Amino acid sequence: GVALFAALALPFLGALVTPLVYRALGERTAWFAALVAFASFGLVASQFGTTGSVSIDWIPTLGVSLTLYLDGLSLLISLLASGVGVLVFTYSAGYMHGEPGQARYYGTLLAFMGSMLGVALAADLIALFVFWELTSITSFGLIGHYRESESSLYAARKSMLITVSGGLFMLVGFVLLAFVSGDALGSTTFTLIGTPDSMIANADAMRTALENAGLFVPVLVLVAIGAAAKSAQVPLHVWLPNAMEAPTPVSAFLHSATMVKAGVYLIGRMRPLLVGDEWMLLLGTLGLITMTVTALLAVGASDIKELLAYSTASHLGLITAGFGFANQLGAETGAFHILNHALFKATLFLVAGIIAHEAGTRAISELGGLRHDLPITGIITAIAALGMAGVPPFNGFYSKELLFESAYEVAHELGGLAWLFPAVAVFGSVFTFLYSIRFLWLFMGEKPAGLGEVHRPSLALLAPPVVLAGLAMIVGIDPQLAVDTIVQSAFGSAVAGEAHTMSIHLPTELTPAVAMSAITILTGIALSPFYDRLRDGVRRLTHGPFSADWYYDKAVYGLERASGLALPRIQTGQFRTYAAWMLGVTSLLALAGYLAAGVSIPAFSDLSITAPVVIVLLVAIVGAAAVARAPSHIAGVLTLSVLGFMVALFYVLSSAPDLALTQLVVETLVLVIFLLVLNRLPAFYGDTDRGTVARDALLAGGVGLTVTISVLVATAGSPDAIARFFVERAPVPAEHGSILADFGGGSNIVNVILVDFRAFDTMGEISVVAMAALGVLTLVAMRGRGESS
Amino acid sequence: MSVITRTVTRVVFPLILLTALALLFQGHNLPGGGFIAGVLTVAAFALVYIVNGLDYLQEDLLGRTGDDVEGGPAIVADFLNVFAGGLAIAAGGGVVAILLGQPFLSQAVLFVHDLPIFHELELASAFVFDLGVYLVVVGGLLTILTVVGDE
Amino acid sequence: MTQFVLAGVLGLLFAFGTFLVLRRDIVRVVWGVTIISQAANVYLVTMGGLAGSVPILGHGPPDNPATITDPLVQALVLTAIVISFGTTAFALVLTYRIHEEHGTIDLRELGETGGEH
Amino acid sequence: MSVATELPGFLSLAITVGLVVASGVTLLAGYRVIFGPTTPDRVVALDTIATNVVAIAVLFALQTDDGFFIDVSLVLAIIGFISTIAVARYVSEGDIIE
Amino acid sequence: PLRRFPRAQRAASVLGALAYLGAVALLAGRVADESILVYQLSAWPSPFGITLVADALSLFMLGLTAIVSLASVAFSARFMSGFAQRISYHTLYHLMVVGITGSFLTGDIFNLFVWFEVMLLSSYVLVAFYSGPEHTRAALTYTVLNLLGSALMLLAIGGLYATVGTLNMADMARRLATPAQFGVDPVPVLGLTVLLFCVFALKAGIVPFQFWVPAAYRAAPAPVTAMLAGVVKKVGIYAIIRLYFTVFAAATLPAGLGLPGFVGNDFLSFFGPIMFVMAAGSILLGGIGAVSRDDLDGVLAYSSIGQIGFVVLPLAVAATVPEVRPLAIAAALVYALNHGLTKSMLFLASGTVKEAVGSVRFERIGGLAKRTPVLSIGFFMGAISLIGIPPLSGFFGKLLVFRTTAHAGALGGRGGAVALGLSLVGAILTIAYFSRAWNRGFWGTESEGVRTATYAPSLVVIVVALAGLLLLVGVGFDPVLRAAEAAADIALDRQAYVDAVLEGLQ
Amino acid sequence: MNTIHAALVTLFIAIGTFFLLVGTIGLIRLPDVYNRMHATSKATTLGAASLFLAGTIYFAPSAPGGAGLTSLVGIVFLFMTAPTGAHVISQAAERMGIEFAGDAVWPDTGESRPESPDESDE
Amino acid sequence: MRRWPAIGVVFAAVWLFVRGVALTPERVAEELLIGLAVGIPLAYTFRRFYADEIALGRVVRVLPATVAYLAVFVKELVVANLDVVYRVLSPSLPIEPDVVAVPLRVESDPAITTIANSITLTPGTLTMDYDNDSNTLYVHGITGRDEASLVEPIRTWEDYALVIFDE
Repeated sequence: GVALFAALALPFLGALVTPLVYRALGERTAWFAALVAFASFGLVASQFGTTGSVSIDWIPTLGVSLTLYLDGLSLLISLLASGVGVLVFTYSAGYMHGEPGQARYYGTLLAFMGSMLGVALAADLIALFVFWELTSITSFGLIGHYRESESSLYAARKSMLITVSGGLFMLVGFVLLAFVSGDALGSTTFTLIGTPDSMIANADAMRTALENAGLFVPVLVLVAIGAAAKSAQVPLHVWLPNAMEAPTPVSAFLHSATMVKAGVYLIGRMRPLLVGDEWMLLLGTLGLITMTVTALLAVGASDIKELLAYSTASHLGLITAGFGFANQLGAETGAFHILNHALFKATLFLVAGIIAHEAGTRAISELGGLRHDLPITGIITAIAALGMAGVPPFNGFYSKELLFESAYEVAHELGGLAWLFPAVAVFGSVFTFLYSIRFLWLFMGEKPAGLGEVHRPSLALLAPPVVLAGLAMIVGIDPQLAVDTIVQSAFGSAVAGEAHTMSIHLPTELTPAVAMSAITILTGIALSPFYDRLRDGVRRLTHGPFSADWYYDKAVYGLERASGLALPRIQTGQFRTYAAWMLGVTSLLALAGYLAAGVSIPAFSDLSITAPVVIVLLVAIVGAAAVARAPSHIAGVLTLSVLGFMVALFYVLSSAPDLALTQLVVETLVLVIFLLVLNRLPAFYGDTDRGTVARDALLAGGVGLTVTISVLVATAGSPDAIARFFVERAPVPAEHGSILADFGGGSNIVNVILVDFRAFDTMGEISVVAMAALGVLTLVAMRGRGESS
Repeated sequence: MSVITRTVTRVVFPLILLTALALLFQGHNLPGGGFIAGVLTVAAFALVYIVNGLDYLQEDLLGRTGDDVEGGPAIVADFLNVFAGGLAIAAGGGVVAILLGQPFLSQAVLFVHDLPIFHELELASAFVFDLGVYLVVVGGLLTILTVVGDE
Repeated sequence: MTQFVLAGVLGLLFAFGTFLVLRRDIVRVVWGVTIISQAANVYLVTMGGLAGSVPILGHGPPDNPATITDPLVQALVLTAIVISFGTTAFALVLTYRIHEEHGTIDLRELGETGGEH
Repeated sequence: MSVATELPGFLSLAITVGLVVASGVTLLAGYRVIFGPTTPDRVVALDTIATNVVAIAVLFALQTDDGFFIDVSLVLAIIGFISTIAVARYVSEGDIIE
Repeated sequence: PLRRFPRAQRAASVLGALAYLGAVALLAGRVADESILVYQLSAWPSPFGITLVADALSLFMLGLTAIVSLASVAFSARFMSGFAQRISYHTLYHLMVVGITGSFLTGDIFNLFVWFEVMLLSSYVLVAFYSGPEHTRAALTYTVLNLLGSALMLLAIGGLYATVGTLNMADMARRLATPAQFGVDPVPVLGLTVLLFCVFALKAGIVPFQFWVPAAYRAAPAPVTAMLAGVVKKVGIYAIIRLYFTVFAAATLPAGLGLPGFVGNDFLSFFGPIMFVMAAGSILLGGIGAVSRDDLDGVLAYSSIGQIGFVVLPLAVAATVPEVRPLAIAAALVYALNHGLTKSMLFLASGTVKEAVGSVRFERIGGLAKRTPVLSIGFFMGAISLIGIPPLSGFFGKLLVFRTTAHAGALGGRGGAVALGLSLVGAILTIAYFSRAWNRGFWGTESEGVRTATYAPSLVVIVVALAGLLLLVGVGFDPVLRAAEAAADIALDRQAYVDAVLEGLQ
Repeated sequence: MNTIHAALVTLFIAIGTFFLLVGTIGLIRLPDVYNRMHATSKATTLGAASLFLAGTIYFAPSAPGGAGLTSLVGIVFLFMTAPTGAHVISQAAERMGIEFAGDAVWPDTGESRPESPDESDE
Repeated sequence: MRRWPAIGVVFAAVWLFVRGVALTPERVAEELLIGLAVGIPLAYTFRRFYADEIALGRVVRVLPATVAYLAVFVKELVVANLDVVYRVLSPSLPIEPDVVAVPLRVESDPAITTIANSITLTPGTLTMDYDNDSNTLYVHGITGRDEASLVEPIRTWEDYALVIFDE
């Protein structure tokens, strides 16, 4: 019940408190973090076997609620996340000894663990997305832990770009899902699982709704992109090798147990909902392609963490392929391999950390014969590496055999080029076998001279790999125990419909799957002496434009350069272009508006304008023309004031007296201010070249035309204006009391309107006048002191 | 410059001011109002400012013999006060309306007749608003003129 | 009923206004802006309709409500005039400040000194 | 409003003629404003324009015979005078205060 | 007059901002229970007097204004020099806030123009506040462009008055709903509305009216930029929503639209494609521009152009696909809200950095995360909320935008899929430039200026307070969404608006 | 109003417009600044003044809306400011040294123009 | 106790004219009162302007002189404009401009101003400049008459002004 929330909230609280704890405990926050992780591990473990969902509704209007649902699959992931978390924290107590910025490190790591638990436990799409993005943000923080080194910044940005954008695609998929659930289940909900009216609960209703809305394939693709981005499938796996910059416990935590598991968890979770042959086609091929390509790249790797990173990608491909196959065996593979992969890969990463920490270097080429000074780690690596290679009786073998079985079965009933599945599966796992043996080889043979002396690791570094190797050993010895404690229920929740019990034990008779795995092991052993040539072959292949990095750099840095060049073309700084653009677009849009409305120019009727008005307007035009071609500033100002006079006269003639008054006096004051300002400015004449003048005239014409049309059409209409109200309400009525409030009380309607009716406008524009004064004052006062005062 | 313009301005200046005030007072039922009165007063001051100069304006006008405050010459300070006062009067007029229970800015005219010598003159409270507008326009434009004027 | 002469005149005024705005030295830009705002005011007055007598009435209710140019437009224009004056004065001072800072008032090399430095 | 019944014929005629003549005159004066060879005679032209705009306003006042326009023309005279002084002042020695 | 003693002035203005927040909260309470409250200024019945209409939409915006203005006033109490504050900064600032409130609350169009003028003039002054060389230049472009804008606005308003015959928006909506009985013919109205729309687009800084944006944002002091980016943009958006979705949504053209490519016979379907193109342009230009800026202000300025695209995009979808209109407007509002909050917080953060280090060019500021962890956490939260990481508020803006585009796409509305693609591209671009800014500015080796600089804690506190507010909005998103949906519904049903404003008469 | 009032008003209007016309023609035809000022400052002001007088007579002193006496003030104002304007302008003109048309001598100084204070732009 | 209220009263009279009130006595009375209420504060504010205006005591003695002056002023005005009109309209433009320096006998400011203005309005003369240390007017003439006859009407104006401003 509430234990789920406690398990979820605990890491976040721990993360919040870490800076304080760091101030109090110094380096021993690691134990505090381990304790928090262990507490949430215990809480999750205490819910073992129950399947319940608790929910607090977060945004009821959208139908989003924070519901945590616990079943086999999420139990598996959350146990893995918190369990490995505990070990990683103890490990980093030794590993991060003496490094700066530990408060930040443990805080983000704890937050990451919490959000990973959230991803595992969240039962509705938005909550899932919340924790999903939180994982990518915290991983961004973690990968950028060494924030001085350029490469880790590059890696952090790459991983954030890829995972967050993958998440966004996924969000769109979720939105579509929710939208479809509107007419599948009656009301739009985001809850994926747990309550009876969730999506998974009535999956087929959802599928039919998805199909006939034609959204099935987009949803599938979007969700697959999201999962692929997170789980580093080809072609989005590029962030994985670069994420090596993070300290090793982080990469152990991120890569092996949790982050990349988020993707496959999503696939497992969505499987009962979206399973079908498009699903198999998409995910099966994607998984298998990743498995081979990254296995090849792993062979070509030159340092141990990079090798392990690629191998993670390939194993995740394997899991996706497993989930991709539309039969029960596929789900078994996925569920079982999640567990196995977490066990042996976490060990290997921790071992790699030990090697990097004790030997000082990570390059494969100058490591060798470490078993003399690292005996226990040797045994641990043996267990883990052989498990990774899929050698019986180690735990990796069982899940790989399941993959072969399911691939074979898929090929068996589809026929045709479905046989590629088992072929590619075998091909890929040969390389998996190769690089894992290579990793084991670091301990065999004798030490090359270049290696300094490696001193033995401290207990905190050694204990977690021992625990993990022990667990791997147990799973290896009798897989049945692991199965019916946890994998059985995990697999149960990844299949639509009924799940039959899975029984894993050492193969006792020859099935095609056993044949395939035998083929893999034998060819692996056969090819292992030519490892070096294979490695160089792979390296040459991936140099040029075949490495996915190349595409990423091209996209990101190309974009930066392109915008660096393109922008000055648009933002020229020339005010002319701005004004030209603005006026041009406005007049074009206005004309488009008129045209779209199909406005009709009214017919040419009589000109009911008195003669003096015509002459005054003529003079105004002449004045305007003179201003345009004014030889000197003073001439321009004078003609401007003449224009002002003419406009004022126009007001007088169109019987608007106080308008004329204001216009006149304003005109004079503008003249006075112009004169005050002019004598400071240099008398300057811009010599104009033809082209710009022509374009300016053209533009001016366009603007003029728009205005003419708007005048013509605007004066065409004569609605019954509200002016009549002002007219009979403004003056004082004949008989009146001593106080009259609903008559304006003044026979000058304009003034009454300004002051009485729309007094608010007057308020507005006296504040404009006040501000103009203040503005001028500020501009002048701020002359001396610029920015910095 | 020569004495003629100076004396002519001395004669004309009050005439312009009186016209401005006339326009202000008859603003209610003849075309007038705060704007034109304000702008005209500014024109009058601009005249004095142009003919006799700023210092003369400061001394004789107001006995304001300060040094210039940070915003510019001395009398700017109280031009600023003028328009601040104007704003206060205009807004105050509105607030008074609120206090009397009617919505913001509602004017009412009250007629007082049976006063002894001039029977029935109406004084509108819109006049208060006009006054506010007038003061703001005077203060603002004079500030602009003075500030722009003396650099 | 539209008056055509006025429409043409206003269009021309706006054309000259924008033409001036597009010149290279700032004073002309300010002139252009002044002309445009004066033309906008004239345009507003024409919107109120031009025929009809003065909009001030004697005492008591008016006798001819139909034919006075509607006073609302005049109130709006009056506001617009003062507003445009305030902004014009401000724009002028701004150009003068620009000249003080840059020493020149033509937009071209205001342009390339600018750019996105 | 104590005018008798209607405007006598030749008075309205005189007024319309005055209006046409006055506005025509502004055109001519505007011509001088634009093409005056030196600055002062632009100023003179401006001053003249102001004065006969004043006359036009008065005429228009006569035409619509209600007395408001007289105030307008009075203000017009004031404005003309002020702008002339300001311009003359600016033209001579760059204006304003000594 | 209260310029005499500066301390009191500072306190008075911060108190003013707080009182303003209080007043908004009061109004919110009143609006919550009777949805539209109308306030007849100066007691004249509404088509003739000016009415202040406070409904959920304008209140939504007012809330945003109150918060941003409080933050930036408090910020500027410390950020601006003593002299600057004494002279007139606070009065100008408060007048700008008054202008903004007036334009949010007003019920008639000319008053809208007046308050625009108030808001614009004060922002001219504030942009030209530091009159250094490029400050004045930026101020000049901003001023002249807006002067032209206001002249055009006058044109449009005059035209509208001549054709529709009233200034009151509700009255307009009523007249356009049934043009025949008022003697209004809605044909010329379209063009005039387009003019008005351009003015609003200029205000909101949408492409191709965004020329003043990079310059002005960089030239203005940080609190002013926060106000400009957070609020003045929203005034444009609000005006667009208010005018187009309430007022002009009623008008129908009997003849339909003449131009090819525009189907449907009401105004909105004309604006749909236009807004769409503008949104696309601003998203792309903003994103691409921000990627190659090499100073923090530039990145933020261009990203605000990009984000405004995200706000207009749902509006475009709303204009074309009527079924998702309420959802789209809610999406636009939510996105506007969180853009306002985040962007002003980011500008304040960069203001703090500029005030301490002296400049925000990337090569001068490296390794801020080490030097000022608190400030960089604030900045980080702003950055990730704009990226759309849950549970910060940006995510919900994005989510709603996706939902609208997804719904539009699913309902077969034209351009739904394109809109979806566009928003995804925009989101990816946002990640690109923010991660770049973060790597350059905050991580990486610590540069010289950063180590020796002193960061004013009160500024950092304000930034972090805003970051906390972001988180609060994100986590408790439900009331915000309900407010946004209430605002959207109010914005859409004209009838309630009209008879709330004009109740009782004919 | 009886006919002689109307006749008087038309008389003043005719005189006013005539002087206005003459003033502007003077402005056009007279060769240089000083002579132009002769014509404009005298003729046009007189024209405007007589028009004002027409207004005064037309709006009898019991003017509706206060027009009668105001035009008297207008007349006085025009008479006072017109010569001052002309005076200021001529002073400005000979301050920037516009030489006279024809033969003019400056009585007390030999050379033909005074000292000029600030910059001149061509 | 000083003299600016007198100026205020003058302002009240002028205010009467500016408002243009009907000449019915009670209208004049109430406008006068309003003018007083307006003029007095105005005069008080600008008391420095009229610090040394003419003493009102002697206004009564020079009233006939001002009336005579105004009558002559109007006669000269009409004559002046006619011959300007004649000069302007004749096709041959018979103008020969010359400048004469006229030393003035009056040296109080108002007197000089009146002289300058009245000269400008009389035929053929325009005051160009006045420099106040040698107290001479530079008049620009348009009629070709010689210097003495040009100066002679200015003298007549002067002894009128001397009487009016009596110094």
